[in-house]
Amino acid sequence: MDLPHLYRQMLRARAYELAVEDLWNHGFISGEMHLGTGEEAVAAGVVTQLGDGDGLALTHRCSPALVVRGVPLAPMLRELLGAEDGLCGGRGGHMHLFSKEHLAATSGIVGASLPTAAGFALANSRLRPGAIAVAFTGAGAMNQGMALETLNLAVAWRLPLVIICIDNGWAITTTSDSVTGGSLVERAQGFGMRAETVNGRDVRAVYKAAAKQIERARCGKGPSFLLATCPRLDGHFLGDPLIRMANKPIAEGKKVFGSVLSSVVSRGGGGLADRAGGVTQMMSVMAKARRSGTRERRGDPILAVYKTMNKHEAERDRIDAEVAAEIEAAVAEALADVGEGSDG
Amino acid sequence: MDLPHLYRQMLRARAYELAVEDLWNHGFISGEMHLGTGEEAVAAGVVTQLGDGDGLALTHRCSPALVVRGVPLAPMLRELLGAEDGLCGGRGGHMHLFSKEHLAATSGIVGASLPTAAGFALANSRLRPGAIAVAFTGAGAMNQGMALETLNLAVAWRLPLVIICIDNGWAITTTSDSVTGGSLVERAQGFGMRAETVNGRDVRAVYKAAAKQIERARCGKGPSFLLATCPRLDGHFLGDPLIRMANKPIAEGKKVFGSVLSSVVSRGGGGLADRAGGVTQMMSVMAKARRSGTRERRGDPILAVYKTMNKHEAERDRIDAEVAAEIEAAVAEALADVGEGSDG
Amino acid sequence: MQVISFGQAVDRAIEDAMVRDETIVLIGEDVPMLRAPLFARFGADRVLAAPISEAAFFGAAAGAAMAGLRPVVELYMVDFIAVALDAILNHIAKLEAFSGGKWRAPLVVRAPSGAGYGDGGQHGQSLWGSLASIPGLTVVVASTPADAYGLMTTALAHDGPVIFMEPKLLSEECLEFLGRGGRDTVTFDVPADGGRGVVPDPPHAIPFGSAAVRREGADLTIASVAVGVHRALAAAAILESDGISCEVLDLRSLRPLDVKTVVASVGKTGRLLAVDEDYREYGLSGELAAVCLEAGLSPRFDRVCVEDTLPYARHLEKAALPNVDRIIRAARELVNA
Amino acid sequence: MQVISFGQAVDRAIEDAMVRDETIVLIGEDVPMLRAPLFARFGADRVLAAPISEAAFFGAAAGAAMAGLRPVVELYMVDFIAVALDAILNHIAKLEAFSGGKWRAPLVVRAPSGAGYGDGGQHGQSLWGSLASIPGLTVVVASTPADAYGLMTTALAHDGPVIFMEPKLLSEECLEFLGRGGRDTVTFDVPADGGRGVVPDPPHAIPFGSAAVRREGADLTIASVAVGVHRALAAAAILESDGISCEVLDLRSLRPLDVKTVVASVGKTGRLLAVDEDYREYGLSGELAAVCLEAGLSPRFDRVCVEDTLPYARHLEKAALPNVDRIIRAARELVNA
Ligand SMILES: Cc1ncc(C[n+]2csc(CCOP(=O)(O)OP(=O)(O)O)c2C)c(N)n1
Ligand SMILES: Cc1ncc(C[n+]2csc(CCOP(=O)(O)OP(=O)(O)O)c2C)c(N)n1
Ligand SMILES: [Mg+2]
Ligand SMILES: [Mg+2]
Repeated sequence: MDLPHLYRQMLRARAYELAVEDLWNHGFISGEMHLGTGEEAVAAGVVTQLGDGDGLALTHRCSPALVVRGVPLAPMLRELLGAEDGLCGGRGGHMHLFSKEHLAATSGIVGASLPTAAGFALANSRLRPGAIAVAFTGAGAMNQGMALETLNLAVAWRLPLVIICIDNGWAITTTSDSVTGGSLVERAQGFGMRAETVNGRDVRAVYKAAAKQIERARCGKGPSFLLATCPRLDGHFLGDPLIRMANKPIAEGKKVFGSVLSSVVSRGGGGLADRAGGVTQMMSVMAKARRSGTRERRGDPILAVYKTMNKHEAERDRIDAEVAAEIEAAVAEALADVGEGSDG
Repeated sequence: MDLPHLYRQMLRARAYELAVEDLWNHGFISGEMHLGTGEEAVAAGVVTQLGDGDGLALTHRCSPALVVRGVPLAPMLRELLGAEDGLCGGRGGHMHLFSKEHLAATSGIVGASLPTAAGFALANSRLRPGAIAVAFTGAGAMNQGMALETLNLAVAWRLPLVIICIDNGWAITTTSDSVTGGSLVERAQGFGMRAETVNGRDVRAVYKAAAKQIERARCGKGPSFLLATCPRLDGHFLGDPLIRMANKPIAEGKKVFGSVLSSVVSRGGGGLADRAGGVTQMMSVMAKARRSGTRERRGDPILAVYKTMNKHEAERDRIDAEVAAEIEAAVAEALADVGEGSDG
Repeated sequence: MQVISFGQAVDRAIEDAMVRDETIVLIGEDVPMLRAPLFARFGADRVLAAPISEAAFFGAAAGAAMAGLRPVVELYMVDFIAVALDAILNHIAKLEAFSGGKWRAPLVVRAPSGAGYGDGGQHGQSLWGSLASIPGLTVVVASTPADAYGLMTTALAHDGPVIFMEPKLLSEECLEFLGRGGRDTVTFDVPADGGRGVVPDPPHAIPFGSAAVRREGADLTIASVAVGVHRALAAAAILESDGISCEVLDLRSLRPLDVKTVVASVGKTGRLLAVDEDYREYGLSGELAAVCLEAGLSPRFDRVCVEDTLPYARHLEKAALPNVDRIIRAARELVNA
Repeated sequence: MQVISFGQAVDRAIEDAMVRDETIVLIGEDVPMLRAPLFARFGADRVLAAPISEAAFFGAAAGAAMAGLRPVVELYMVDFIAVALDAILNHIAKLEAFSGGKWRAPLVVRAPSGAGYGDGGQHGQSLWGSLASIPGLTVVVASTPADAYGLMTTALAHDGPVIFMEPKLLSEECLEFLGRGGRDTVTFDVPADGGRGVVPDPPHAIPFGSAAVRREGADLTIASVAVGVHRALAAAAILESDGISCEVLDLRSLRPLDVKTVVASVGKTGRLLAVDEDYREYGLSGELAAVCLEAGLSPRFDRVCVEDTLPYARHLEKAALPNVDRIIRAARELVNA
């Protein structure tokens, strides 16, 4: 395990996302932009172990893994800007980033990364023995039929597949546990799949856990499932109203609560208990969002890995500088000719 | 537990299916006709416990449960005959039998009984507290996404739902275990659902196991899953080629093996091991079909319950006679005016 | 008479109906927050948060409808119907036929649709053409708050399954959530009369199968739904100054389709331009051509539709959608050629 | 030159291609038994039995195609595509567009379709209209063994996704499995030239987008695919004795559609009868109307299609399908009115 390398990759992923946030705020990026801030330890811990021919299927929250995989940054950014020389000609966009060269695909359909990666794994088992495939997925997505089916398919076909499930506690505004039965690790095991859980903020732990599963897959011992718990630092997507409300409860909250309150006091509808229950649950979701959504430094994996690099201070400083320069250059390159892709 | 009543229900289901087989052989029934012979103990053990308002969602192999539920037999048979006064006006057919009165629905789409029953359960929890819903499903169907999703949904919503999964060892020509990872009971448990297994040939065991789960559901304690192992006595559907081959290996087998053999010896294609592997696997499927598919009396649940009725010999004889008369009358009524529904 | 937003109109139609009819329940991902006023008023028993399991909760909604509830079941976007189609195509749409007419089940699918805010090709489809091809379904698409209220009200009282499509570009709430996110650095080309409008008080239901003539004209019929209606109206205003008089039809209901109104208009103008944010081939534009020919009309005909997977880049997306320029060009060719 | 069955022709095209191209694999439920000769020849590595998980194995087939294999992925029937549609609509069909043209994936979906053997409304749909509406897909439907071989061969060499529909009524193998089951007490109205036929030796590939003129005529164009083509030919033979001369087009490829051949024929006859075993509205018949109007033609037009959920009863099913009587009646009205 090359800790400085992991540190660098995490930092690259974070810096990339911060650049994206900036571009988004300036209106250069349209639609739903999901950041993977907070997931860098998982991306670095897993994706640095991939090599030639290995496949990677990702979700709407795809940037950290793509950055770590080495997909060129400026074309990715230009894709987000909608430039016709972007990674996908401006035709894919943030949820549809594809790099054939890296056998890397993303999808905006929740759950789709699993079957796609299973297909990559199948092809690899036939065409490039020893090569594997990795699916990243959110925990919410593990309630989607095609994802569940793939747990079984991968076992039945003994595919060289590693499923990395990131549990950030949320699916948009719904807390995952409120709509998920059982534990996801036991669920995967129930399909006969190897499964374990790991602290997704700890890059060394992720690296080790993933290494075992990747090794199994490479040797033809079949698929496995790794549940990485991880904070969601920036809400579901940029501009997430829950986060905005958490940050500016009065200004933003008012808008929502105005109509809620007028409904609550209307004649007709549920009894008092129902109404109280509804409002209480909403308040609790809001409170949770506030706790988790304020870039609480404690949960930030970058901070954790930064500390572990205390012994290599000089190297750390060098990496910091190099990454900053790399991202700055990528942004500059991406913005070179910006008119075209921007708003409207 | 009223054993004579259970015996009667099992016998009714069996006698109905034998009548259907006869009608099918005479060409009065078109398309795919799936018999539930061998599953009578499960149908009787579960469905006799349902009452007013309880819902029932079934598969392509639906007759035993419908017969036990008390759906009138002659209209069901007339539906199979395609008569316009059949249960569904001749418009539904064998895989689409509906009785609004019994809140009973069937579907030819594998896996669909689970979400439908979950919906029945949801409506019951709101409109008829204490009433529940039961889904029957095959084991092969438990790899279908909507079925898996429903395991989670039912737990998340704490639905009054009992899922009865019949494992007859097969999904058409595929042995269930060859494409299913893990055990289905552990799979259901992995979703946080109560689950257990029962010998589906033993009506008393089924009754008891189902009683517990039904009671839980009625009291609002949530869903459960019962895996009933059961022989498949008559192949996937009437005319199943595997069964025909098993019964007449030379005449029927020749047709298939002719083309297989010519392919096996063709130039091009897999290596010797692949070819041998393919042929070996096919032979083994065929052999299994032969073992399971020849109405092997040992596995027949009717025989088992018949024996348990030894103490009530007179009553048994009476039931035998009454059931025979009932089915005969239903067939006669169904065939009263047969021209219209028959072939073509 | 009150000016409200499109999204409010839909929500209000549901809220009003939920007060009247206790069997109406709302099912969907995130509905407690997305429909917060309803959740707060009716509680968790009637506004159910679903896991991301569209196949199961659409199937369950169908079952619940069969068993006496009237579920409104939500998709985040109609694109995602692909994972839940079986419940619609093979179950809820066929129930009435399969049961020999003895069993009907009331179910309303609320499905935001369409593009125009740069979310890429999996998040901007319309797909109403394919849905409207399915016997047993009703498919409606509103283009104004008043119609949104009126069609949703009719849907909620209907005894069979209804797909109610809600164009995202007309819904401030959708756009804010999916596109703007609190920024003032992006703009969207929102048709003013679509995004906000008067809902009559008391509001009235709109029957299925009745198109609205949004503008009368003599030279050319432009038939459309949703955002396309507003683009057509904008084009018509410009074409007027060229001396081209357009009649603009808002079909509102695709199944059943108001053939009579289409035929009457095309019979008068002799020209038909189909404007459709759904895919060009095997869809609405073709159906319009067919009903005209069936009626013995032989109009000059063209169509402005989406021809390929929608691109993400906003300038490419704009060009791919039926926009005012494309409509004007096609209209001029039809009239002048 | 050899007379073989429709099913054999499809299998043989796959078998021949599998010998040539080691990246072709077959995926589907029960394929080891359903495609026993292929399984025996190519082994379990290339003929993969799938669990009943269409969404996963269609999605996996798409992934495998992206990663270098050429999967042929089977559905038991096209009706079941509803549980796997997402892989097709939102993934495989959009890959080329989403990747900016940089990534194409070869995948063939083999989907038996259609009714005529009394299996009910969830097991007799055609659905090609909806599939053909999706940009990025190729959709083909053969009506003879020679075409089945030729179109499947082209599909297997194509670098993008192809839906290959196999009308069950033309496939002895399907019918035996699903309908007859060894009985001699049932009969099916199988078009002789569809069920068996000569496959040229060496067989040749058939390009996409090329319709076949099955019969030349002067008064009326009947355009169809699959079983409909044979029904149209039978009707044409009878209409001939009435003095009505029909041209019968077998479209073969719905996306791309051979607009040129359609327009040339309708331009000549001035009348178009669309015969479609798929649903009437928002489908093939509409698209044919549209391409004629777009070409400036104004034919007399009618359509004989499936109008509702297919009923189970064989006499009702027969009446609901485009049968010879319905075609004759419609043709007479078109010509005589
Ligand atoms: C099939 C489908 N249903 C719903 C959505 C809308 N949606 C987008 S992201 C998301 C939540 C996903 O949660 P999770 O899998 O936990 O990933 P996270 O966003 O937390 O990373 C939902 C419901 C979708 N894109 N696709
Ligand atoms: C979605 C779907 N896929 C495939 C089929 C075809 N099919 C019908 S029955 C069946 C096997 C079902 O096996 P199982 O669930 O074990 O039930 P059994 O037939 O053994 O009772 C299959 C694959 C179908 N009807 N629906
Ligand atoms: Mg999450
Ligand atoms: Mg089975």
